[in-house]
Amino acid sequence: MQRISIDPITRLEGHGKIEIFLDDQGDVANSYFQIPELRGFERFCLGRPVEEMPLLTNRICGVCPEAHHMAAAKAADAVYHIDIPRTAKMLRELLYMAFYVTDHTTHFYALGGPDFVMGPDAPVAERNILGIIHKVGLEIGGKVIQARKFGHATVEIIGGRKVHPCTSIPGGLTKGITEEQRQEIEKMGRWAIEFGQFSLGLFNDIVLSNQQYLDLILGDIYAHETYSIGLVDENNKINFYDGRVSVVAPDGERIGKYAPNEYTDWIGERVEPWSYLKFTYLKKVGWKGLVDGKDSGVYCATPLSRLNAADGIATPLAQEQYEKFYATLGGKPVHKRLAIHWARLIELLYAAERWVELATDPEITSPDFHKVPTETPTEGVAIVEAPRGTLTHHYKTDERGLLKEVNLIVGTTNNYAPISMSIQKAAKSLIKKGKVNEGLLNMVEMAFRAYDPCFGCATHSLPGQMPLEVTVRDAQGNPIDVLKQFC
Amino acid sequence: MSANGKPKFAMYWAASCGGCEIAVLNIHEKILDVDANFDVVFWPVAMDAKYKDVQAMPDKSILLTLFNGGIRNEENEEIAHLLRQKSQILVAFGSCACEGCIPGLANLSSTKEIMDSVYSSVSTVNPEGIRPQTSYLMPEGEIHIPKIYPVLKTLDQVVPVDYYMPGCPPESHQIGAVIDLVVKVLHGEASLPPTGATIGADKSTVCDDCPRERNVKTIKSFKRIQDIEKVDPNLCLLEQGIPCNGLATRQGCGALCPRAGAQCIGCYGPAEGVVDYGARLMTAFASVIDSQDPEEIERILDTLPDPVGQFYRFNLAGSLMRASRSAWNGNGKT
Amino acid sequence: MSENQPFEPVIIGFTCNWCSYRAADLAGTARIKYPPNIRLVRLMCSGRLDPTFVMKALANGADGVLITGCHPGECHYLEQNYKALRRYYLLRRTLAQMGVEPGRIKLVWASAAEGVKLAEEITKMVEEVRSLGPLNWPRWEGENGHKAGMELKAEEVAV
Amino acid sequence: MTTDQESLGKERIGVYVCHCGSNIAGTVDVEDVSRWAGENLKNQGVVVSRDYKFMCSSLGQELIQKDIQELGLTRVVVAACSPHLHEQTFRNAASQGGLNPYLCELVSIREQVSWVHTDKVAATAKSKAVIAGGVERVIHHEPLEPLHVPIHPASLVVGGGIAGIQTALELADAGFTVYMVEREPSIGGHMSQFDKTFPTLDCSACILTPKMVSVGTHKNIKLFTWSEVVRVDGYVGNFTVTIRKKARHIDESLCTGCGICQEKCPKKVIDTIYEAGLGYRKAVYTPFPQAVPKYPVIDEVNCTYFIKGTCKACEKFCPTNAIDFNQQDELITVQVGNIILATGYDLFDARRVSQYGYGRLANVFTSLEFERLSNAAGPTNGNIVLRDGLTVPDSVGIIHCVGSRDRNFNNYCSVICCMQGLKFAHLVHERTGATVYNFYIDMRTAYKAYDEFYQRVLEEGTLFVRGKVAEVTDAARLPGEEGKLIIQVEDTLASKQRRIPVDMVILSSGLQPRADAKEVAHLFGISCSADGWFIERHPKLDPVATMTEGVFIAGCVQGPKDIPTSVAQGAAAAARVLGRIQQGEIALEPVRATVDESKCSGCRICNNLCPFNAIIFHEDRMVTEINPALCQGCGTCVAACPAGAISGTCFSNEQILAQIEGLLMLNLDTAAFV
Repeated sequence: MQRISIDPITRLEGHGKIEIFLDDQGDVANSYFQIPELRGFERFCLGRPVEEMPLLTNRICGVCPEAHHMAAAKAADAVYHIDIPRTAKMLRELLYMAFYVTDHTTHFYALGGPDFVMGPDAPVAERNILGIIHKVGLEIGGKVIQARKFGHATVEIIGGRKVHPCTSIPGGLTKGITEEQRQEIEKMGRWAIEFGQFSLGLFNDIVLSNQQYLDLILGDIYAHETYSIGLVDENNKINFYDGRVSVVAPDGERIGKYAPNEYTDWIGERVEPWSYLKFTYLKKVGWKGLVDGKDSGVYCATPLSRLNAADGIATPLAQEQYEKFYATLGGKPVHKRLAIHWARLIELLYAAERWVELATDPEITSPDFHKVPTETPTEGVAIVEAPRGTLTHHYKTDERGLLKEVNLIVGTTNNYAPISMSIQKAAKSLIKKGKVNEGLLNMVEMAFRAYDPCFGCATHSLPGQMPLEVTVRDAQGNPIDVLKQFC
Repeated sequence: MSANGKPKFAMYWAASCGGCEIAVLNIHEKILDVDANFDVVFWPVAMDAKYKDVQAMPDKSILLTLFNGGIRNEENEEIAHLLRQKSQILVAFGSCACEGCIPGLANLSSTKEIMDSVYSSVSTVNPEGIRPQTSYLMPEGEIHIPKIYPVLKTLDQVVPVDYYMPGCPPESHQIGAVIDLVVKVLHGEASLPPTGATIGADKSTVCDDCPRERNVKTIKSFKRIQDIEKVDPNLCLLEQGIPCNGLATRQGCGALCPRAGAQCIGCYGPAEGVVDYGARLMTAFASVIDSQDPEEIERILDTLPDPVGQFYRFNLAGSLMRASRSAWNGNGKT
Repeated sequence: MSENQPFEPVIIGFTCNWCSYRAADLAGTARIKYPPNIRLVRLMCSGRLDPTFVMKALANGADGVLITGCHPGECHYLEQNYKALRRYYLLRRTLAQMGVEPGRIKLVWASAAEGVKLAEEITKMVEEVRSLGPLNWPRWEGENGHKAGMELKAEEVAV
Repeated sequence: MTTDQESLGKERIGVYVCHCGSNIAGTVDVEDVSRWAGENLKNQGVVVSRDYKFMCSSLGQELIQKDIQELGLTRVVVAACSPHLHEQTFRNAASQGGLNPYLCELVSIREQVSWVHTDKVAATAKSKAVIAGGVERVIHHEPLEPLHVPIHPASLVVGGGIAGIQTALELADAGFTVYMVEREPSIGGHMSQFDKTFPTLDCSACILTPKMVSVGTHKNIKLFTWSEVVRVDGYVGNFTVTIRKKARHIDESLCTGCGICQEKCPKKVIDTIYEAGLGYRKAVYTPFPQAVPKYPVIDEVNCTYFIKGTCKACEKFCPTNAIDFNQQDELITVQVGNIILATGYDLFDARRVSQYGYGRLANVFTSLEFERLSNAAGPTNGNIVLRDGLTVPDSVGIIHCVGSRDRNFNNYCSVICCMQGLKFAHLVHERTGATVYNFYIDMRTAYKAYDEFYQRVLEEGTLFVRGKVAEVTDAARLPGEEGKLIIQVEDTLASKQRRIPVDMVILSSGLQPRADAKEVAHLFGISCSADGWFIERHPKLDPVATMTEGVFIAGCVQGPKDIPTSVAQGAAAAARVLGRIQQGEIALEPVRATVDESKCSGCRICNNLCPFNAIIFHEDRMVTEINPALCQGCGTCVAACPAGAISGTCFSNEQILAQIEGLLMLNLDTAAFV
């Protein structure tokens, strides 16, 4: 039997590994996407005081520490059964919106975007942020850097630090913001809205107006009929910081919404002996393996699935885009994976709008940013939407607030199954009779990157990039063909 | 020196969160200085290069390598040895490489305990108690995942390190400063610090940069930050009972957390010349306890519920003890 | 250590120059016997005791550490032994979390006149640690260590 | 720590293992140890390792000096006896050889190995470990110079009893200024209350008063009575002492000591101090006629004016208008180079031994009461009578060891009680002819002419009963006991219980530390033993010095003793101080802590750690500094500094960590195979 192994160049950190097995006809028999690393936060956080979780879990991922900071802080609030002051909620969400803009910017322009902006056929070496700058002009590079700067600046003002914020504690925050800071934040937010619109414009001009790309998006290779989940507010509008998780079937029917503390009724995790990462699935539907359809518990938690799972967006500009999105892609739900890039930009715009909403709320500068917990700490669950998927933190503590049990389901874990499926699908469609199509890597990688998989979160290695190398080996395992591709 | 005559630069991450890489990106325009002065030969996160290419390089052909992330498995260690061999200057970049950082807390538990927590969690459906295997035979053939070390190691525990750059992550302005220095050195305008030195940080501790007013310290109990009605924004946090690690933590961040009303958690590691970070904090905290009565002292210490977590949050892997007994017991020396 | 040998614990003792070290001298001049398993380090005062020393001892292969000082109220430096006391309590808690039994870290007050008491306490502790068994903390230096060479030497004399 | 690596192997170290005759060699295979060090410590820089019969002998020392010169040794490790015995010896040897003395380390394989262990193999292995520790440590030693501190020629004497008086006079006669501080209105102490002194029976006043007078009139002595030391700053050679001069309400510049005020004062007060409660004084008083200084004191607690606001009789009659009711306490600071504490003792309170009935049974007297009774200048003009002031006793019982040698009270022997008891027996016999019984546990009459006195009292016919008195009671059981005090005792010589009726019982009470001894010790930065006597630097070899440089002790403050010994100690202390003053400066061990200001963050953790106030915080620069002269070198701040900014000479982290490393080079069991 012939074996193809697609190893990231980063194999040596063991950040991700793909094994493809061919049958005797040389067609794909099976493929395995392995995550070979584990850190064990769930274990070594035990015994720590719960108020440290927002600081400890930051270090799960340096790309989205804000997501863990928020989830941990909210879970700690829940552990103390405390409803934090409105100002505190708003400050946290404001920080989170600024982070969203930064993170989606980074992904679209540095990671995912280049595929489109530069075109799938562009030389690999150019398919990066510098490539974009060269193509679209330095002005855009400046904008991207500016967006990240503004995002980080806002995160630092509220969170105390650019990376790994430190101000969220049980009951609220350690500090508020002054009027001067508020004005600065508002200014940056308004700029972010323009930037969001600009980015969507760019996507429109370069991608949507290009039939080749459109076909790529609408093509079948990247289609998966899975469930979609995402956090929504009481009006079923998208929300990143708070709310209930809406679960929508492949046919678009909402089969339910669950509150954070109900997550174990809905979500199950499956252990495979060949990977350190667990596969999540919808318990109510059940695990049927890596397959599509209404009967398979496989679900997605991505910008796309968040749009699918919601009834709309609460901010006007983003809502416009939301409608255009479904109009263009033929109604809800959308299952074309590459549409995630577009959805991401719509989320970016929403985050920017929400940023300004919060920054202009009269109560945002109130000194009422913390409330002392009075109840005995016990157990708490919190959910936020990390850019890469629904993030759940679940803590149990003793009466002193020391952790007895910690369970984390991080964004990318939700998508482990669909990513594996996308990879397998791409492989199957491109490997026939032992002949490996040149486009394989490109396709696999694009499928892969659409999810913006953050194995920093999932396995705690560096997220985003997945430079790939395929080695095609004969039965003896000797390489007969080497294809490589890097982002 | 490479074809374009520029010295070679490499940046690499082992078991890390990626924050260090983000911190480097956050130097914004300065990244262009790197591009202008160096030939970046290996930086997986940013560009195309292969392990094979590095292997092919002559020894010591890379001038500067920034290595972030701890040593969690044999693959991390293998790369560390390779880059040591190929680099003239190897920098332990960031808390993970310097002292193990938060993931180093895993050294309080055995691999089995970690597996049990992860693969039997409340949301895991795993009646057969399946655990990942380093090699597993599928119908189609055998597939492998790397073995995890029972104890996470710092970079200098596997290879000699020339410089240490602490921080979780190192602050961007410090990274900028170091790049400026290296560029100066390249142009012969400055000379390198002595081997083994800590760079991108200062000699003293966070208190040196902390604007909070401080007095002779005596406290009757430690306080959890969330339990304080109104934290005095201008007074030393420790004097308010909040276990702030700033006293013992190397100066370099500019006291970001204390300025933001949060206690320093120690990500910059020990001050210059300190052998064991936790020991320094231990004696400092013990020194402010205002009692000579054994019972009362014990009562006061009860208000500090997690000493190891408090004192070794970032430093356990780099400390004298390195790991708890349960971590190495059984599997013994790593 | 070899299988057929009984376990002989090694204990590092920290003594105060003014009381316990003199007590040790007194035990000597009075020819009071105690087990050879203890090796003493002289400090000027128990207040000089840095937890680093204790952890260094354990990490370098000691099975236990005995900290000694003047009786409360009798400190040559007035009250520094109370400072040692506080550190000791905190250190013991920290080490316990790392899996080091409290019985391996003892604090004993012994005045310059208490040679007998010191000898008794040492004997007691040696037996206590013996019953706890070897600590065998891994000799980490071996890996990165500039002390590797020295460790080798130790092995050489061992055979 | 790269510095370690640099120094490693760079030093040239000599190791010298001493046999100490058979003291060490008897239990430790010295040759093997020396050979081992030479072969196995090469990495550490050992270039020569020798053993020798007696390293401390001049030949042994020359051996070391020769190697230093010929082999160019840069470090020396001697394995012999305790540093407390010979550290100085070998440091001198090293410097004779041209090496800085502090580059020599003495490790103890005698007191800590050969003398306390029996298993030769284990002892040999341990010696190797101890030497390895010393070698690792000495690598990190640095050349040091002792600290030189100038000595201020003036001295402070606290306590005006006979010991203090002796010290003050010795110093003053030598031509140096002395400040004497006495708490009571007059100097003289307990001795001034006695009638006769044993064994010579010369009159206490006759020998004491002249000394008191010369103290009062000496040009070099500044006397502060009715005063107390309230604060001591500084350090050896340069103390700043603050004295509170309590208001006397007498203007000393005007008072002639005529005594009219005392006559006219309407307020009689029971004199519990000088007269031991047997007599009266006035509210304005001098404790006794020969008081020095002669000025009286108005006792605010009892003075009618201070109570009622009227009277002022004394003021009306004072011929020199010396009375000053508005006089306030004064704070005076003086500079001194040395301090001598001679604050004496308190008499054991006989009430605590309730079975002896003192305070309950009228005719039970304490020794001090008897001293006053028998004193010609006392309340009864020297007539020995019962409480009624008339009746002369026919029989008197004297009980020894009251409150001493008794686990219920004080375990120690008060030294003076036996002789005191004998003196009382003699006086009673001489003055009343009464039958005298002495009840003793052991008769302790050491020292010159003491036992002769015992013989004399025996010959006088005093009856001695060996046994501890069980109780003194007035409950008569047998005929002839009515109206008497019955002493119940087991006569251990006749081994039978006896009941002895007497008219008067004298309790020869023991001595105990001053009630405020601990506070005083703290004030002067010295330490008390568990029972409260001040601790001398060495019980045999240095009885008048303390662990604190520049502070000396003399007399009973150091432990119970009689007058001759107190006087001897007073003189001895003076001699020690004079030596210092003559040298003009003192060399101190350079065991000190220093702050690296570039590392100090000004966190102030160390600021409350130094009992000697050596740690100063500079608000302006936000850094801490240590005054090397105040620093006593305990190292507490070194261990406490979270930034590792404080380092301590002679006991640096590097030195101690290296020593631990060396000590653990060998495991006991592995070493056993050597």
